[in-house]
Amino acid sequence: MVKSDEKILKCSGGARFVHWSHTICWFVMLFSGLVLFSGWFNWLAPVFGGADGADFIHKLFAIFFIAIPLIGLFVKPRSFIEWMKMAFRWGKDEFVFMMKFPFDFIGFKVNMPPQERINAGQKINSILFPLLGFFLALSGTIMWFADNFPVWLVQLAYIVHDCCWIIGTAQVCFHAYLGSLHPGSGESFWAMFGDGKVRASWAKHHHTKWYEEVVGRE
Amino acid sequence: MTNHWVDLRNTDCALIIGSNAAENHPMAFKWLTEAREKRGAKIISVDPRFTRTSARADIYAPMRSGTDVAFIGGLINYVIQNNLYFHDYVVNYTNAAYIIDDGYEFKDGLFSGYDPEQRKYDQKTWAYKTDPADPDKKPLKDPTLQNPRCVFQLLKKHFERYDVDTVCKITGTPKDVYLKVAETFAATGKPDKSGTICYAMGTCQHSNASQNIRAYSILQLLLGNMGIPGGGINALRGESNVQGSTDMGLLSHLLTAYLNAPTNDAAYKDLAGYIKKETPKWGFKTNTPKWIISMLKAWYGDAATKENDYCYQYLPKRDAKRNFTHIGLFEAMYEGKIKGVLIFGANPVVGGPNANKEAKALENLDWMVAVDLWETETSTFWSREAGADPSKIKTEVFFLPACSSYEKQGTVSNSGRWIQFRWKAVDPLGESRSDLEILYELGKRIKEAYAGSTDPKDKPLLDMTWDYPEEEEKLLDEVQREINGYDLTTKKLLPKFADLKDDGTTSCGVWIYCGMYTEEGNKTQKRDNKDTTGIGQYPNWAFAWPVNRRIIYNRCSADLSGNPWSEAKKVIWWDPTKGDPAKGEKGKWVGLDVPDFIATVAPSDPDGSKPFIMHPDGVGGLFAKMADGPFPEHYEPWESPVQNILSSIQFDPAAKIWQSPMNEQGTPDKYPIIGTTYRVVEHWQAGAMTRNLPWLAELMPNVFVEMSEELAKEKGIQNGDIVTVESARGKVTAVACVTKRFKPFNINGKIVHEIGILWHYGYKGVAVGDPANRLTPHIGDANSNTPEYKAWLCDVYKGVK
Amino acid sequence: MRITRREFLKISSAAIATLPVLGFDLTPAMAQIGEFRIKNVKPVPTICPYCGCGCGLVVYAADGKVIATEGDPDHPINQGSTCAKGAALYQIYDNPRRMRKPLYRAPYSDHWEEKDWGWVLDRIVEKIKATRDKNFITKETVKVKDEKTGVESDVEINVNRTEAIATLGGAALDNEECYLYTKLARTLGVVYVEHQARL
Amino acid sequence: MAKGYLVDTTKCIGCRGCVVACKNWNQLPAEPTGFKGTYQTVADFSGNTFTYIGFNEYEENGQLKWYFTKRQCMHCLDPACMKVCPQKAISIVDGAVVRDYGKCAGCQYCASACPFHVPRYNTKINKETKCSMCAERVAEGMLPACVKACVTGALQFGERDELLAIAKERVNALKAEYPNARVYGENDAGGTSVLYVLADVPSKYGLPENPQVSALTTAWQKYVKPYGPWLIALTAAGSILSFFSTRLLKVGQRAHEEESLHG
Repeated sequence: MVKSDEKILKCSGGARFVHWSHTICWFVMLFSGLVLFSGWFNWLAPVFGGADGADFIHKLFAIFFIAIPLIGLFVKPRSFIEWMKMAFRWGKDEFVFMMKFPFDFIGFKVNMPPQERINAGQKINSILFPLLGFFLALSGTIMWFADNFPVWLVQLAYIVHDCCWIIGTAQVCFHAYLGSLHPGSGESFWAMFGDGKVRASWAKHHHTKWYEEVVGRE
Repeated sequence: MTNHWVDLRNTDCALIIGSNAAENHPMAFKWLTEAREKRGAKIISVDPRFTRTSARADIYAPMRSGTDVAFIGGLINYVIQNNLYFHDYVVNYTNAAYIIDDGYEFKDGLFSGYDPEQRKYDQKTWAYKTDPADPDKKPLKDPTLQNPRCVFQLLKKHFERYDVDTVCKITGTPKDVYLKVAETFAATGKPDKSGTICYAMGTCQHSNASQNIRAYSILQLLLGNMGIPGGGINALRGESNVQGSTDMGLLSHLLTAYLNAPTNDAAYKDLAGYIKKETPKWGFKTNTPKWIISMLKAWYGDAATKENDYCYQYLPKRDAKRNFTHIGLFEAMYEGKIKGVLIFGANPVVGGPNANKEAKALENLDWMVAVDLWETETSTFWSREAGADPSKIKTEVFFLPACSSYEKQGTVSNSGRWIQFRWKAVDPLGESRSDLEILYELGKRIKEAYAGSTDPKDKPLLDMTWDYPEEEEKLLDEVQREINGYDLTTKKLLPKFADLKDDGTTSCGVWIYCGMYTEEGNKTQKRDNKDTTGIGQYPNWAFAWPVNRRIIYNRCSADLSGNPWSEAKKVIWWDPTKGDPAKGEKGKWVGLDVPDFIATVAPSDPDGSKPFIMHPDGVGGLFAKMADGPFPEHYEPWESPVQNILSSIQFDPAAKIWQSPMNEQGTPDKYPIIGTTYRVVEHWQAGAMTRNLPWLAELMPNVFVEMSEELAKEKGIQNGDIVTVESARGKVTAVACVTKRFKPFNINGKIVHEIGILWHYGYKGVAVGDPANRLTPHIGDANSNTPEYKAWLCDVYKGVK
Repeated sequence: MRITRREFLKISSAAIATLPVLGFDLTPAMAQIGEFRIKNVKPVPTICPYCGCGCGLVVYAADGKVIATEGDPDHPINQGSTCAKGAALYQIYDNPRRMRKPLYRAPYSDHWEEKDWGWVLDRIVEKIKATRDKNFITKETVKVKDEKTGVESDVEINVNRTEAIATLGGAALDNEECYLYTKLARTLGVVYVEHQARL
Repeated sequence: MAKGYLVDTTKCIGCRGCVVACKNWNQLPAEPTGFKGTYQTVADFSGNTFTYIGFNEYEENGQLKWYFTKRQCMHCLDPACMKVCPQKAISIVDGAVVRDYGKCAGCQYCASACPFHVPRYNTKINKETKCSMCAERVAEGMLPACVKACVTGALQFGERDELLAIAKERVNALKAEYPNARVYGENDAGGTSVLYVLADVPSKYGLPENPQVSALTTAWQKYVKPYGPWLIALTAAGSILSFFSTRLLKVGQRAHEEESLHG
């Protein structure tokens, strides 16, 4: 029996490392990328040592961006597979959660169906980010080594790259907000930020299925 | 070149044969393009394959390698049969009217006087007929050209056999194309039209090369194209100073300025004998004594006196019976007779014929000195990289780093005989030195080594003038002055070669260069680029030998009365108002060039209409003594896949055949394909000067062999495949360039394939590849011994075997 | 954005001058914008070392280094133009493959040794002298046939030659160099004097 | 009035003097190549190759044709590269489309936008590179390096209008012999400062018949770039809205009270 203020592990050290290092990559690349994206953001350029520097930093972090998940995948392939399995495991609870979510989003009290270790919204996030990351990396590589690819592919890569980062960044807005400032998310945020653990009582409320799995039915 | 580069813009038709001018002499195309733009000139490209020149030509005529005499012979016949020749010019300015000795005849490919054992002609019967009663032995002439024994009729008869059908059967040229060429070029026989023949190594590198050029001259004389703007026969020369180096006499049979080198023939026993043998009775060459004595005075200074024949005996006399030319040299080296060699910027392991043999010959040397900017295949012939075993090669090799053309100063003579000064821009790289300094140092040290010797054989070295100033700039200046020559009584520089004397009071290293550096200054440095003539002569740019004349034989541009044949093609003319009556002059030759004539000899004077003053007859030789006949005759190359259909004589009867090891003759059953070699614009000669430059290596990185799609299909070769070309003498691996631009030839009903391979490559440099000359034979032209690089037999197959 | 060339040059150099915050060096970019590096450099005229056209080229050199080469616009033959070879003149000088020191390969050795000029020249002269002295023909007797009588007789003539030494090359040398070369070779008694004009 | 080049392919002898002169002036290193069965050993532009000669051979009615095409930046009158460049590093200077290397970030957008696919990436300096019509030479009164090098006058430099007139005259003269002769670049790709005199259709010279900015690039430039980022703004706004509505407007505050206390 777990006490309500006892803590249980939600995010492993590896996951936390990948999450935060990727977060850093994302923002560095977002801002350096903005310099490359449009002259509107030229005021950002001096931060990186000019547009050139922005290009350099962007490519440098792109290497980390690609390497970090690959290393994670290499070191702990099973946890990745489990994560993915979970993300793609959708049942009635998940759909109901998503349907009720907009009300929750603007602050109505709604009774959410029980969720797994990650809720349906987080599942979407878990699917979307690896997918976008993959396409960003792929299109980025094509753009980086453009001379080695057919022109149409490079042209397509630009569209893909831009769509991906735009969608991704939009999603980041939600994710960041929901994961930190949105009521009830603080626990998870601090877990991700700190030792990865959440209070059992919080878990029971927010991720009932997972809680039950870990702690057992009461 | 009888004319010069810029003069090409004055032409109405350019026949480019044996040359790929667009690649190897792009400036020819600069001016031909202008001629086409401005005057509607036609450009004809005759070549075994469609080249970059052909791409810009109005007519492209394919021609099998080694059939130039047939091709031009057919044009000569066309011009005569259709009365397209320039009648007045031919009658008066050539030996067409001269009557030939009764003993002369031509039968089945052989001229009279042939000795099959010696493979030599006795040329006695190739002479003008004279009236026995005439004490001057003046040749008999028939200005009507009707006498069947006159040169014109003999010429006509000789070339009658070269009818269009026969010619096309030999050359493989489609008949309609051939006729178009004939019609277009023959149109220049009009007085107001000029046609030029541009040729290069495609003409010269054959066993009957000299006769190829003879054929060009005959055609040009018939059309009246010699000595006029936009005319002439123009050898497009391949090296920046091959003209100058030849002027300086770097050939076994020459001294400076085309004075023949003496041999051990008894006629050359002493100076008097030399002068007697070398001085004709008429013409400008009657000045030969002045030239040779002035040269000896330049070389041996005060030691050269009238009493000692001006040191004439110091000159080496080669064995008249042996061959000292390039092939002969390497044959002797192969036999171990040559112990040491000094090589100045040459690379025979890539550029020499039968390169395998020439590389092998180098192993027999005791020592070699190589002076170059780069390591070459020749200077490293002993290395493992070359495929040799260094531990078995005794040769001591010295490599002296030479500096490049803009790290020193000096002059070079271009193909149009312009002697141009090159200024120094930077100091020599590293420890490299100019060849001038190296030669000076060598000479100085040799003289020191022999100092005090009393052996008569060393006397020439002790007497040789070599007291030049050591400082680079002064050394060059002094050598230039010596080349130009001095009046030794006043110590003043001579203004022109007409001032040379045969009494030892003048010195002149190279008589044709006299006038390049006078008391007025160094004329090779002149840079006034205003064209005061309107025909692009640029008389105040640099100095052209002889006497700054830009168009040789320009007396031909005026008629018998001294007026230009046409306003459009005028160069010089007789002006009766310009003479100085005080000196008894009736007038003067004036015009757009320095007259190639005695300026004050009036057209009405005796010999006033003999325009070829360098020739003993004063007229152009349609009939002329050559080793292999007075008229050009077609013979097949040494290696040919077909029989000669014009006569039973297959091969040039006077060409020297070397019966020696490593020089097998290939037969058509084993080697059915004609092979030829050539160059590309991106590389130069044996390649050291370009294969070492990354920008040029990038453009032409590998050796390739061009072949027709038909041959490639037959041999299962795809474009870009690695293939092997094999001849009786060696093998070469190259990349296949399968192209529409090469087509099989239909030779008298038989399909004959030809391939072409670049010869620039070797294993040293950025761009590397096999030297194509491993395939070529040691066989030379009957007159000049220039190797037959351009037509030999081979086979080609896919892959490396 | 349409500006004049001169303005453009100013603007771009100003753009380059902005200080990089993170200290990335932008100088390679400057080289690419093509500052007019031959400004105030006097061109030295020369003649192309390749084919026989005799085109004029100019060399821009400063501080003992070649900085550019191109065609000589004043030259009547090429009027500033160059083919691929003439255009590559620059790399004859700026080239690590150029030989900078005299080298010597001893008999049976498989490598070069660097030597100084004095040593190689003396050694070459030694070789020339030894070979010449050992293989010199001073006189020869040849047969002469009297044209009138047909009688053959012997005549002794001075031939002063050595057939053991040969010289090759020279078409890439200057006239003055060729002149000293021919004078020295003939006076040594060398008859195997050949060069590219034969080929 | 602006400057331009005229490339008269009927005068070009394919000597590649222009190619080396370009490398010489721009101090561009050689790149490793190999002979693959065509004289066009330098097959395409690269970060170190601003110009090259295309070699194309044809046989028609027994007549051989060997076309040489000097390729370089076309210097469009309305350059796509200039439009897509986020750094505004590309500008038109007296007809020449010139890149300011101080601004170029090496993002390579221009390369894919170019209807002739001319700009290429130079890894060493991390910039897109291409022909600048030798802006710095022209500013000093010299000819562009390639034009100066041209042996036969196939390359001419001058005012575009005048060159266009010359080109048209030349094409008229060629028409009799070459019915397909035409001027290329007058209106192609919206007009280019580099004009060609062609004796045959452009494709035979390796030139695009109908050079256009690709639809992908247009879509990207016209829609994705200007409108896409609004999505971010939208989500950010949504999040802010949620923040306010959940916290400040206190809608359903009680529901989360419990957790908030813990949070």
